[in-house]
Formats: sequence, C-alpha cells, structure tokens
Amino acid sequence: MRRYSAFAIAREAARYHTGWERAWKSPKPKKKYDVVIVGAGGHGLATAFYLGKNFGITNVAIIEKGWLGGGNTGRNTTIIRSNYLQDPSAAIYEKARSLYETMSQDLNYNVMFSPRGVMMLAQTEHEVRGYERTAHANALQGVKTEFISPQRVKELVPIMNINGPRYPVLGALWQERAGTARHDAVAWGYARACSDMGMDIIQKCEVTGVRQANGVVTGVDTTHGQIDCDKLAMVVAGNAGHLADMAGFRLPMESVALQALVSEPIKPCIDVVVMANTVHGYMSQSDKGELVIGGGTDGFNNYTQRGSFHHVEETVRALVETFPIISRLKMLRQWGGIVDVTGDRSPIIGKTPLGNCFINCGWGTGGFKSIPGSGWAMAETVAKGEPGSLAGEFGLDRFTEGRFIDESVAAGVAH
Amino acid sequence: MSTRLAQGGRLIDRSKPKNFTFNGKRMKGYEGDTLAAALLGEDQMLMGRSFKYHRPRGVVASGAEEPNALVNLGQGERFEPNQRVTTTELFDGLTCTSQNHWPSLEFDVGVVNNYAARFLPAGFYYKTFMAPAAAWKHVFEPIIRKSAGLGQVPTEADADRYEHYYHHTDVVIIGGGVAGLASALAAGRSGAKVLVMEQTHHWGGRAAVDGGEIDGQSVDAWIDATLAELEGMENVTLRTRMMASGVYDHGYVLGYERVADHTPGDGRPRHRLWRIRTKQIVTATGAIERPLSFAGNDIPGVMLASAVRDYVVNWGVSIGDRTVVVTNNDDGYRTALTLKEAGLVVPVVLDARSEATGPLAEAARTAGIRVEPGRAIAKVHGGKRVTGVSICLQAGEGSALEEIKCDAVAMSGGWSPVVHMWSHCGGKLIWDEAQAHFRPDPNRAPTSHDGEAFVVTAGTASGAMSLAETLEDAYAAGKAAGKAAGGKAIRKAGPKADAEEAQPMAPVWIMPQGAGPQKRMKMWLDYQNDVKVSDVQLAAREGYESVEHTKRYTTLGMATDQGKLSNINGLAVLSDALGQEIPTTGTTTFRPPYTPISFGAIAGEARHEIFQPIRRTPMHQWHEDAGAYMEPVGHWRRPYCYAKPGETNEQAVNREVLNTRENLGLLDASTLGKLIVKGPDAGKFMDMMYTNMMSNLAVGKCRYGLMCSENGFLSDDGVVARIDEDTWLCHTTSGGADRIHAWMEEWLQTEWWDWKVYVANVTEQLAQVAVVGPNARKVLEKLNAQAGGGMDLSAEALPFMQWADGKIGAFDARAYRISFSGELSYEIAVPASQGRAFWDALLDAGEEFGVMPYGTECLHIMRAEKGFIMIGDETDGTVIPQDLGLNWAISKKKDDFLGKRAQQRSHMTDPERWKLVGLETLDGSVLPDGAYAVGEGNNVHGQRNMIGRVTSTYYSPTLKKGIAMGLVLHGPDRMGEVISFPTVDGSNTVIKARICDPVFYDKDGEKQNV
Amino acid sequence: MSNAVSALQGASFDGYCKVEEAGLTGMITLRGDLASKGVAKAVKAVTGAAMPGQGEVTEGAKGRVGWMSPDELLLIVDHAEAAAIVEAATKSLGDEHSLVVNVSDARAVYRVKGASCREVIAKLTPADTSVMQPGMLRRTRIAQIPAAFYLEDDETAVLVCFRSVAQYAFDILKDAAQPGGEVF
Amino acid sequence: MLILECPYCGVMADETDLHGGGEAHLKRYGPGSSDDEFETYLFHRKNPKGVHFERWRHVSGCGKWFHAARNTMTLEVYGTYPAQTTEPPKELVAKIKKKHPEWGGYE
Ligand SMILES: Cc1cc2nc3c(=O)[nH]c(=O)nc-3n(C[C@H](O)[C@H](O)[C@H](O)COP(=O)(O)OP(=O)(O)OC[C@H]3O[C@@H](n4cnc5c(N)ncnc54)[C@H](O)[C@@H]3O)c2cc1C
Ligand SMILES: NC(=O)c1ccc[n+]([C@@H]2O[C@H](COP(=O)([O-])OP(=O)(O)OC[C@H]3O[C@@H](n4cnc5c(N)ncnc54)[C@H](O)[C@@H]3O)[C@@H](O)[C@H]2O)c1
Ligand SMILES: Cc1cc2nc3c(=O)[nH]c(=O)nc-3n(C[C@H](O)[C@H](O)[C@H](O)COP(=O)(O)O)c2cc1C
Ligand SMILES: [Zn+2]
Repeated sequence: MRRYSAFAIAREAARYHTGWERAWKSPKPKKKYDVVIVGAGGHGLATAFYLGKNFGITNVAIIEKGWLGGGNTGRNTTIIRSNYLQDPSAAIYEKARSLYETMSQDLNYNVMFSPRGVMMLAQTEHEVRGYERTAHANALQGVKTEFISPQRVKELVPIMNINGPRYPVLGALWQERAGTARHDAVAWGYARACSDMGMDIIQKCEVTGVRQANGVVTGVDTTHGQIDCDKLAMVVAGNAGHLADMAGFRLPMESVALQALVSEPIKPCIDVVVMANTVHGYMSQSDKGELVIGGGTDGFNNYTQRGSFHHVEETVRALVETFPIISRLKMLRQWGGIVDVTGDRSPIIGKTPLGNCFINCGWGTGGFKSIPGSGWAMAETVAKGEPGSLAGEFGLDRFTEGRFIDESVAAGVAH
Repeated sequence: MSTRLAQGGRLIDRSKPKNFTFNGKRMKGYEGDTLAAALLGEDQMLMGRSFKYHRPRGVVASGAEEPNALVNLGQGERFEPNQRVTTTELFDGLTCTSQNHWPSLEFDVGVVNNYAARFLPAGFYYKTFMAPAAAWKHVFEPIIRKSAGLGQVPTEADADRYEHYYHHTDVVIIGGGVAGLASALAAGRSGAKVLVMEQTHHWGGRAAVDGGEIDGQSVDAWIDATLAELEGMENVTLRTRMMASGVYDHGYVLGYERVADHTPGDGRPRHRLWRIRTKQIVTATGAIERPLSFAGNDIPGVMLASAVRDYVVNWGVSIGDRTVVVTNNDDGYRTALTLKEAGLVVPVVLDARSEATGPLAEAARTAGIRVEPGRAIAKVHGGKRVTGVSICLQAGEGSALEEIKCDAVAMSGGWSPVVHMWSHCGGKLIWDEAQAHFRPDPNRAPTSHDGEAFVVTAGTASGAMSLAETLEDAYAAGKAAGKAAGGKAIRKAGPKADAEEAQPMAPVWIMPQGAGPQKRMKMWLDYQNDVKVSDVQLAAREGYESVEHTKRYTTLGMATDQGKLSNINGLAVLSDALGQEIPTTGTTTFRPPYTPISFGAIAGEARHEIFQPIRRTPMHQWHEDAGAYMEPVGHWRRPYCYAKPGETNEQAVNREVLNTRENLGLLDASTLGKLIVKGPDAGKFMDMMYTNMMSNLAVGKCRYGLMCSENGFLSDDGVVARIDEDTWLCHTTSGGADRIHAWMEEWLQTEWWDWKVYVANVTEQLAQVAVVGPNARKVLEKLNAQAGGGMDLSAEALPFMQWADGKIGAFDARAYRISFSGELSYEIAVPASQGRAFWDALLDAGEEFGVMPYGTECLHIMRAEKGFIMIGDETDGTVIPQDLGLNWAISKKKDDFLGKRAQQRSHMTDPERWKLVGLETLDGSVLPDGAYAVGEGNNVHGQRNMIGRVTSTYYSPTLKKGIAMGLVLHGPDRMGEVISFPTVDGSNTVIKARICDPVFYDKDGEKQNV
Repeated sequence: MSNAVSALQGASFDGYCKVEEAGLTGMITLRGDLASKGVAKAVKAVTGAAMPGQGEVTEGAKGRVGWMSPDELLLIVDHAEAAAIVEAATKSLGDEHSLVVNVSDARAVYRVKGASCREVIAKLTPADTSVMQPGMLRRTRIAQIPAAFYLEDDETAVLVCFRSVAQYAFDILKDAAQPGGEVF
Repeated sequence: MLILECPYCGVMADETDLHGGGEAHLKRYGPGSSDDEFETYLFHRKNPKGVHFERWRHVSGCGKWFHAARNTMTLEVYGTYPAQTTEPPKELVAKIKKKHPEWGGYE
C-alpha cells in the first residue's frame, strides 16, 4: 500500500492525480475463508482489521450486500463519547475512544477525529443527579468527565439559550476528549487497511442463507453463490434479526428507524457537540459547516431507511428552543437508518446458539463511537472462540439471567 | 454586461419599482422580480464565491435548482444566510450581502485555494494532515472549519412566527405549470377534492416562456382561462408560494408555504407548513435543464439556456449583449431565437450534434444566426465574467479553432425530469436512452398503506418533452388520480397542442469528448462544492465505485442545491470512468426536502411558552405568585421551595422542614396520580398489578403498595385505598399517573380482557393537599368549626392508614390519614374547581398554627429522614423491591403478580446485589449526589471496584447533619462499617460514611400515629 | 360550591375566530357495555339524550352524550348537577358492571366561534376537521395534548381537554386564531 | 407517517394519534415457566423483513389497543383488528397469503 501524505499529493498533482491506486480491491470471492464477516459497516470492517492486526488471521472475507459503509456507519451523526454509566459500557466505549485518537495514524487515513468535547445538558433536577452519578462512576472507571455549571455551558456554547422558559439549563455532563469523526472515512480507512492485509471485501453481495452441519456453521449462501468458512461473524446492525433468522435463532432485538438531518452549511457557530436529552435533540457542526442534528427513534419496526416526519419535527423544535438563532436556518436533507435495539438497549457481542457463529449487534442508536473497541473485542471473540474481558458481559445469556446493562438509567438517548 | 431591457418581462410591473441593497449598494427592481432578476438588471453578475476554491460565482439558473447565487438576506432578527436569489421575491427595502469571501466579494483572499486547486483534489484531506496526531484538532481542523461553511451565522432570535396546517384531500397536484394545470382540470372535473401547489408566485411554469399554442390560444391565455375554470370549482384549491417539500409514507405530503417572506413584518406567519394527507399525488414538477461540462463552465455569465430565456421573457433582463449558445438538443435554439427577437446578438450556436437539422435549428438559420454543428466549447475566457469562448470540435481533444468574443454563454445539456417527489417514498426510475435522462418508471410507483400506487407523474416530470405530449400525459394523470381517489370517470377531453417535430438530442457528458486532464480539472459538475469532472474520475480510479461512494468522496450533489444540476452529469462521468452503463451506476437517493425549508417552519407554533405544555395544578398560580422556585416534574411544574426575600433556596428548604415538623406545613399534592379501579374482578386485578395483596384490604383502609414491570423492576409506588366492595383507589407518583393508567388499561385490554374491571384516571378531578405537622388536626378542626364541616378527624374516628369522606369546612372532601413525612398528616382531596379556595382557606385558618407551604425538596428531605424510598431516586429502572428491603410489601401468598417471575431469575436472586442502607458521614457533611463507594482493587476492565452508591443525600435540618441512603454490597449485613466515597470535585479526597439504618427519624412512628 | 372556578375562569380572545373558555361544565365518564339496555336507560334518564353511535354526540334536555370509545361515554351536563347525576346514573345501573365518575373538574372546555372554526382547529390536529358536522365527535390531539371536539353548530366548535393543560390549550388556540393567520 | 384504521373508532388515525407496542400475540409466561420461555416472552422478537403482526394503541383517540398486520419493508397495512385475540383472523392471514404466496404464514 502506498502511503498517503502531503508529499504523495504533491507528487501526484504533477501528473494530474492519474497515478493514485485503488484504496481497496474488488475481488471475486474465493470458495472458502477462515473467517467470513457479514456486513462491511464500521463494526464488520474493524473486526476484520483487528483479526488481522491482533491475531494474524487474514484469510478473511467481508461480505456486504450494498456498498461498504453504506449502513448506519454511513448515516450517523458521528458522536463519539465514552461517558457511559455501567462498567462494561464505559470499558468498551473508552477503549474505542482511545483507539479513535490514533486511528488516522494507525490506518494512514485521516478520519478527522475531532475531540472537540461533548456535553449532555441537565435540564431537570433529576437529570442533574443522574449526570452527577455518571461523573462519579466515570472517575472510578478511568473516563475523564465532569459536571459543569450553566455558566460554563454558556461559555462553551454562546448560542445556547440557557434560560429557556420551559427547561432552563442546570448544568451539563462534559467530556472534553469526546467529539466526532468523519464517518465515511472510518469505513474507508479500515477497508483500505483490510484490503492491504489481503482480505477480500466483497460488495454488492447479499448473504441469503447460513449453512450448518451438526450445529456448527459451515458457510453462507450469497447472491454470488456459496462461500464456505470455518467461522462466521454476523455484524449487520439493523439486519441482525434477519440473519439470525437464517441461522435459526431469534434475538432480543427489534429494528426501528432513527433519523438525522443536516442544515445548510454556515460559518462555525458551535464548536462542541450538545445533547439535550430532556427535550430530545442533539446537534453539532461538521467541518463543512452544516449543523448535524438527530433525535429519537420511530416507534415501530421498519426496514425502509425512512422515518416519520413528526420525529424530525420534535427534534427541530427542541433545538430551535435551545438555540434560537437557528430558527431561520434551513433543513437541507433528512434521512433514516435502521437501528437494532435490544431488550436493554446495550449491544450484544458473543457466541450464538450456532457453533462457530458469532454475533455483534444491538449498537442501536449509538454504535459509531464504539467501532474500534467493538472490532477489537469481536476479533478477540472470533479468534479465540470465547469473548475476552471487553466483550464478556455483552453476551446473549444476560437476557436469560436478567443481568442487564441498562444505560437509560442516567441518560435518555444513547447516541 | 447584464441589463434591464427597455421592454418585456411578463412577470414584472414596471409601474411598481422596488428599492433594495446589495453589499450596501442601492439598487432598483420591479414588483414581480426575483432578487436574481433584479440583481442582473443592475449588472450585478458576481454574486458570491464557491465553497472550496472561492471561485467567483454568478447566477446559472432561474429557479429552485440554482447552486451558486446565495446571499445573506435581511438583518438582525430577520437575518437569513444562504438565501437563493432565484427564489427570493423582491420587496421594497430588501437588503442582502454576498457570502463566503474575505475581505470582499471582488477581492477574496480565499481564492488562493483556487490557485492551489491542483493540490486539493477530491478527498485530499483524507490523505494528509495526519501528523503529528494532535495537529488535526489544533491546527488543521480550525483552519478548515473557518474556510468552510457558507453564509454568516444569525446572531439574534427570530422575529417571525410560524404555523402548521393539517389538510386532508383526495388529490395533491405538485407543480402549477401547464402539466399541473391540465392535471388539475381532469382531477377537478372528476369531483375529487384537489389541492394544487406551485412553489413560485405565478402559474404556468415553463410553457409560457417557451411559447406555443394550446387549444388554439396562446399559452398565457390558456393559463388564464384554465385558472379561471379551476377557481370556479369548489373542490379545487389553488395555492402559490407553496412548495411540496417531501412525500412521506401513506400519502403524507409536506407543503412549505412561504406566506410572508416577501412581506416581512406584516403580522402574518412567515411560513406555514402544511401537513397533508392525500389519497393520490400527481407530480407535475417539470424538468431541469442540465449544464454542459466544458472548461470554464463556472465563470459568471455561463448560464443555463432556459434561464437566459427566462430572464429575457419573464423579467425583461438580458445577461449579455453577445450570447454564445451551446447545446446538444433543440431547446437551446429557443434561447437563441428569443435573444435575437429581443434585439440581442447571438454570435453562434454551437451544436454538439454532428448535424443540426431540426425545425428550430432551421428557424435559427433563417433568423440569420450562425449555427455550427459538431462544435464545442474548448474553453471559456474570463475571470469574474465571461469575455469570450474558444471553439473546438466536439469529437476532438479541444484544440481551438476560433475565438469568439461574447459576454454570456447559454448552455443546454438536455433536460432531466424532476423526480424527487416520485422518489422520496421509493418510486423507481428508468433510464431513457433517447432523452438521456432518468424518468419515473410508471410500473414501479411508490405504494401507500393499501399497497396501491399513490403517486403518478404528469407532463415533463414523466419525461414528456413536447407541449402536446405534456398536456396529454398530464390530463391522463389527473384523470387517473381523480379516479383512484374516488372521483368519477370523466369523458370531457383535455387540452391539446399541435405535435412538433424535433431532432433527437445527443448525450454529451464532456465537451469536447476527448478533453485531457488539464481541461477536465476546469470542468465543473457541482458549482457550489467545486466538484469537477476530474474529481469524479479520481474517485472512480481510487475504487470509490459506488455512486454513493463517489458522492461522499467528492461531495458531488451534497451542496444546498442537492445536485439538481450536477447529479446526472456526475454519474454519467462516473459510469464512463467505470466503463459501465449509466443505469448500472444508478442515482443517489432522493431525500426531502426538495429545497431547504426553515427550521422555524418545522418547529411551527411550538416555541417559548408553548414549546411544550406545562401542566398546572389548581394552586399553580398561587405558587408562582408566592415566588416559588418551580421544578419540572414530568410536564408539571412543582414548587421546589418558597424562598422568602433574602433567603437562599437552601435556607428556605430547611425552614420548611423545621416548620412542618414543629408546626404545620402544606404541600400541593394534586399532581399525585389517582386511579379508580372498579368491578367484580378488581380485587384479582389489583393483586396482579401490585406486589402486595390488595384484594384483602378492608373497605375504609389504606395500604402502601408497589408495582413492578414484567421485567421485575420497581416502577411505581403509592397508597391504595379500598373505597367499597368492588372499588379501589390507587395513588401513583406524580410522573406515574398516565403511565400507570395506560399500563393497567394495557393489561385489561390485551391480556385479561375477560376480567370485569374498569379503570378511570381522576387525577385532575381532584386537588389534593397534604396537611402536615403537629398542628394538622387543629387547622382542619378549625375549618370545621368555622364553616360547619362535619368530618370527624379525631385519631379514633380516623386513625392512621384510613380514609373518610365528608365535609371539611365548606368543602366536599376525602381525607386520607397517610404520611410521607412521619408527621401527623392528612392528605385531603377536594374537587379541583375548589382546590384554590381550599388552599386559601387552609392558609388562612392555619396562620395561628404557624402554617407554611412547603415544596418538593422539603418533602424529599422529610421522607429521607424517615427512610422512605422515592421512585426515581432509590429506583432507576434496574432496582427490584428486594434491593430496597421492601420484601414485606411482596406477597408470598400470591401465585403471580407482574414482575414475580422475573424476580426469580438468577441475577435477581443473587446475594451480591447491592441493598439499601442508610449512610451517615463521619464528619456530618452531606455526601455528594451520585457518589460511588470504592472497594479494594480493580475489576477485569482495570476499573476501580465499586461496592455501592448513594441514591439520595440531603442535609437534614431536623438532625443537623448529612443523611443519605444508598445501595451497598452486602449493606444490611454491614451495619456500622465505614466505607469510602471518592469525590470528583478535583480535591482528590475521599468521604467516609458509616452504614446505618435508613430510618433516621422517629423509627417507631410515634409522631405520625397520634 | 360558590368558590368553584374553572381553569381559566372564562378567558377569551378575539382573533379571526373567537376563542373562549366555556367556564364550569359538568362532565361524567361512564364506562360500561354500550350495547346494554341498562346503560341506554341510565343515559336517557340523566341527560334525556339517546345513545350515541360510534363517533357521535347526542343531545337531550339535560345534557349531551358523546361516544368516547366502545365502552366509554362522556356525559356533558350542568356542573352543579354533576355529582347528583353520577349518583343517579350509578343507581340506575345497579348491579350492571359499570363505572360512573365525575370528571367535571378534570377538564377544560373551549368554544371556537366563527366561520373558520374548523380551520383554526385544523392548525393543531391531525384529524380531518373539514368533515366534521354537528352531531359528530372526534377524539384526537391538538398540538401536544389529547383533546376531543365537536360542533355545536356550523360556526361553533367545542373543544375539551384536561384541566392541567388549560392554559396551553388556550395559548395554542389563540395562536392559531391570530389575525393574519387566515389560511383561506 | 403511517395511518392505521382504528377498528374501534372506525377512523383512519394518524401515527401521531397512535402509539406502537411491538410484536402482537405474545404469550405471557409467569411463575412456573422455564428460563427460556420467560426470556422468549420478554425479549425475543420476530422482527421480520416483511409481514409483521403488531400492537398499536389509539392513544389520543379511544385509548384502545388494537392489532395490525403490516409490512416492514413496504409499510403496507393489510388490516387491523381488535386486540382481544390470541392470533390473527383467518381471513386476514388468507388475504396476505394471497398477496404474498411466498410468505411463510403466521406461526
Ligand atoms: C441516524 C443515526 C444517527 C446515529 N448517530 C450516532 C452517533 O451520533 N454516535 C454513535 O456512536 N452512533 C450513532 N448511530 C449508530 C451507529 O450508526 C451504528 O450503531 C453503527 O454505525 C453500526 O455499525 P455497524 O457496522 O454495526 O452497522 P452498519 O454500518 O449498518 O453495517 C452493517 C452492514 O451490513 C450489511 N448487511 C446487512 N445485511 C446483510 C446481508 N444479508 N448480507 C450482506 N451484508 C449485509 C449492511 O448493508 C450494512 O452495510 C446512529 C445511527 C443512525 C441511524
Ligand atoms: N423541449 C424541451 O426540451 C422541453 C424541456 C422541458 C420542458 N419543456 C416544456 O416545458 C413545459 C413543461 O410543462 P410542465 O408543466 O410539465 O413543467 P413546468 O416546468 O412548466 O412546470 C413545473 C412547475 O412545477 C413547479 N414545481 C416544481 N417542483 C415543485 C415543488 N416541489 N413544489 C411546488 N411546485 C413545484 C415549478 O415551479 C413549475 O412551475 C412544456 O411546455 C414542455 O414542452 C420543453
Ligand atoms: C455527518 C453527516 C453529514 C452530512 N452532511 C451532508 C451534507 O452536507 N449534504 C448532504 O447533502 N448530505 C449530507 N449528509 C447526508 C447524506 O447525504 C445521506 O443522506 C446520508 O448519509 C444517508 O444516506 P442516503 O440518503 O443515501 O440513504 C450527511 C450525513 C452525515 C451522516
Ligand atoms: Zn380508536
């Protein structure tokens, strides 16, 4: 792989950029792989990357029904934070966040990780107590967060109306090292690195069946024919229920639409990510200048990647109330993604009832931030056949035992 | 030089001049002008700068598709960035400034990016700025951020108001061109209820500019006659200035009505967002002309041919004296002819087709215009405006044959139907080879709730290119929609026009077709985002093969115009680079809105005081008048405390606690949920809902009860009263009333529908006041003495945990002897209409007993002193009653109740679950909210082991020290042990607290049971 | 009962429609088997009105009866009479499984008066107001709260919501009726 | 933006008048059930791509729960019916089957 750098660009400029090579290859699938990963979203690609990097397993195919990164990885609001309440969550999200810090260098692909800070507003006394609790837990979990005053909030975000007639801002949970990244670049950077390790990324190829013998997985049927494997990793987010169905088990999960929208680009006016959970809206500004906005999920099962307009409306009115100056700005585009929401709204990583078949799903509305951590933990699970410490508590068995990892305890939304 | 012609302009009224300013310069236009027309009329060609390279930008189009000419409009509380001048109606006093440049529009420092363009191809930032690691955040990102963005940021809140409007109809027709009007005729004649919406302020669309005859009349005359007929139809509603913003599932259409954008400050809502439910939608949205990709096609003065024509015909504005027309289809000649007719010069028409033989080409020749088939533009000359073009062979590599001086270029690359509204809900497209465009595939329409197609297309939006075909298609579409929506079949014939002959267009994606890389780097696809042909080719080369990858890698089509001009050209270039057919490449996804819509309109009326409903108790106003600090509890606002002048909230709370404990306190408890459960099976039902046994509660008695979710977690608590043999009254938490009511209904309707039980929520029927403190009985008895109420409130007649109905003073009341404070306490319910009077009466009568109202914080402290749990503090959705030592409230006799099975799972019975205890700090200080206790060592994640946490913590004014409750590992077995709570205030200290009984005050209940 | 007051004590607003709070209104929720003779009889006895069918509101000498759900009616009566009517209806229903409760004070009632009354409400509710005729009742929402409405005559709409949100309801109706906001 | 016909009120109710309640016809398991049964009841969901039987409540209307057969890919609503039943009406199942012969039917 030729390295990317300013010098490389200068060199290429001289020949009108005709010499750049492909970022990733588009190979025909082989008959068999050691590991087949279904889903070339961030989590699938990161799983592949760490299988190669941490375990030297490179005879890997990543099978994608559409275009790589086109699932939720390509349509999320890019918030990265690790100020979770429960120990296992804080552990995996903080691992992910720390990997984001060096991702551009690790992948030699600028993913524009921007640790600009994330604040979660407390607008009721109850929320204040909830976030103070999180701050205490984070301190013991090694996640640096603090509860800040309304004045500090205003300093960080001058355009915010902290004295709204309905919900004054009483403070915020602030994570300074949290932020955003260029979502597509995360997928592309991993894809380039995986392809470079000799892995096959097979796009426009849909998995239509899971093959098994004696309770152990043997391969998959795809729209490009049968592909065999020793181990199978399903990393397909909103489609996890559908894949589980193919493999003959059911998941504690439902697929619903989550929507987002962007404004027209304007000059910088908000330098951090603001989440307002009481009124259901969050907002940041991309480096291109558009305000990136999201809110809550739709209330019904859906696979259309479209949502209902009233959720957009609720989100927008919350943000107009919070940031009055945006009233005359305009919505440029809205879209939806299909998120996989589990019974306790936390992810699932681990073994399945089918032998050598592993699952990674349930990241729901908040799994962009976890991509590297999840890939790390999933790779370990697949390579060793057993989850390691990062994934350990995220297994399916927790639903039988009632051992939930419930994050809604402290915060309403979980992006 | 662009200028206002002496004559012409079908949309303007020259008798009504309008003054406006651009970058502070005073200018003049006319009523009926768009801002674009007015600016051009004043020779303001340069209007802004592009996004990435800060290239000079002028207007290219005349409508919603405009990518370039965006301005900052208005000032102060009516300031709006990124306003498209082509869709802004001119009004007197309009002010605007150009965007994205520094220091000025004419001289922009950012233009260095233009000179460095070669080093800034698509995606360059993915390849660089990576070292050192911290540089992105601290160096590169800030620079990139500053130079990105477009318009300025508003600094003030919006002065205008907005509203919504729900409309139900049978047929919505989107677009008021001749197609929309013809469809409306047919749908209207069917008797269906029809709404026709047109985004501009005038009807008729393109056809009136293009000319022709309909039913023997001029297009303009036909439009007027048709409007008159439609206006006469009661079932037809016509609306201008209203854009269909999006089509959503199940026949939902958003109409964005710009009511008062052109009359700011006249008191009307600025925008009205129509939320329309319709059975059928006809998209008569017309087509958009495509630019051609030649070097320098972005220089101000290069415009769409149809736009050049529009400015002349609609607004009497010419773009230049000498306009070179370049085209790949017949329509370009219309512009040449129009210009010629207006007395302007067309030095040449360059027709990229090898022959130019159509009737329009002939007409041009006849008019004396030089026509050059097989020719292309090699390069446009000029910087901030066009000065000339070099001509070359379309078939070659671009060596110049001739240079022609001109001040404008009109380009036509063919037409693409506006398919957005068709596509939003899943309508599919087919590639039309002949017209080289995607058009709706009538066999794969979007479907609605009934599984049937609910969108049809009409006219040019279907791909019909001539007036005759447009009318025929549109009338048929209107007919079909009317019928599908339940209208009657119609026989009356639709409008007709004569068929015209045309020479087929020839797709031209790059001009000239053999242009080398140097030229391709100067061919703009996306004008706003500076995406060039070379960028798309680079994306393809680098493996970003999916059109979606190319879009995201190059930002093609992601600007504020959403690629209305660039998308098709871009994907044609991409297909060519990949060596595949255009349909294989496909389009990107069409998403609402069609053009950007204001956040204000989306938010509608919901702002300020009516942002969200605030629930108020009958005594709410009193609390506000008393200066209470109110806290949101669900949608309620409850008094947190009533600080007196000079008092802090904290002091007020302490005073309220002490006064209530020593004298008399009043709490507005009206927000507490009150549910009536009645019926022969009510007892059985109550036993399922509560963990306790409720069926055996004696009439007249009260019992504290717990409710759990099916998942076992404690979800609500409250006192239940048995009213009569088959009636119970359940109190819920303030936040819980609606939730628990719904919960009960859900079980009754969906699981035990054969049980005879009715539930009613009477929360708001009653105002409830907690009369608390040693003087509680006295004040009530005084009321009785004053007004002859007869209720016996003595300890004998109404002992603890009983209730009674009767009169207290002048009020019909129900009194409960229940206590959440540990004091002698009556909770008294009166009809809400008398709540305020009752409250006033209590305050009045209570004066001699030291009455003071108290708020929620005082309530919380008193309950904590008594060791009572609070839903939301001690519980958080993960806590089961067993964790809180509430086993006594969980019936062991019952086979089943909601949550019982869940509580048997292994993790729920795990002895390692944290359990409720009291906590008192060794130094008497108050433990911080949410603090965790640490144990020894670390867990598998390397995190500090935690052994407990604080669930509520207060300063107890009664005990004069901090008290707390918490959940602690093996807590109840560790009474007296001291555990450590690290602080997070930066002091790195640890607070030590002793585990104790959670009941801090009057453990034996001597005070409440009097 | 002299000190009983309605939520907004008759507040009113003159916009392009007039919005006024109706003052104290008696309201009773009756739950039972709407097909039973006993219910019809009780309803008739206390209001004089016939049983409403699905989506209807009927009128009698002593009050109106609205169909709220397959097992629920809303009796709209004189406020001062409500308690007595609850008692009478309960008695009349005897052993029949039913529930009659006074909810007069749990409600706020508004009249929107004017030729455009349907239009004003249509700014707030997803229900189709254009098809509403006197005699029909619709339960739906207005903006962010649940509400029911019916027409007393072609130019008078009556809107019922919860008492705690009376101010909100008034404010949004007022907003919808602002002069200059005429849609048609 | 869905519209569903409330089988009680007979009106086409806007999605904003409704509240979705997930998969319909779940069988409740209480004390005495196995861990697997209980877990299935509480958490496992069909979540199909295609025909889905689900619960809805006409919240700001009559307040009643009803069921709907809806396609999660096309959002087509095949029918709605009262909630007081443990399985979908036979006619409805037949109607869907006729439209989508490949559909596995209600299990
Ligand atoms: C609107 C929105 C906003 C969000 N905001 C945030 C945020 O701010 N922060 C955050 O952390 N998270 C956010 N999320 C969540 C986050 O996007 C997801 O959790 C994350 O992207 C999931 O990544 P993934 O790789 O698991 O799934 P995906 O990126 O969805 O990848 C799964 C892939 O599997 C493929 N696939 C599915 N079925 C098959 C099959 N049968 N055969 C082959 N391939 C198949 C899909 O095509 C897809 O490409 C948001 C999500 C949405 C929708
Ligand atoms: N020969 C050619 O090359 C050619 C090409 C295109 C059009 N034409 C001619 O143009 C005419 C087309 O008539 P037509 O009525 O089909 O199209 P039109 O372009 O005349 O009218 C479409 C109308 O829809 C409106 N509109 C578009 N999107 C909208 C939205 N989202 N909301 C509200 N309004 C919206 C536009 O403002 C416009 O007024 C015919 O006369 C046709 O012959 C000819
Ligand atoms: C963080 C982020 C920023 C975006 N910014 C833009 C933008 O500036 N312009 C634009 O047209 N779309 C923008 N989009 C939306 C995408 O165009 C696209 O709608 C989204 O990725 C979903 O894909 P789809 O619409 O193709 O289904 C953005 C998306 C994300 C996730
Ligand atoms: Zn209903």
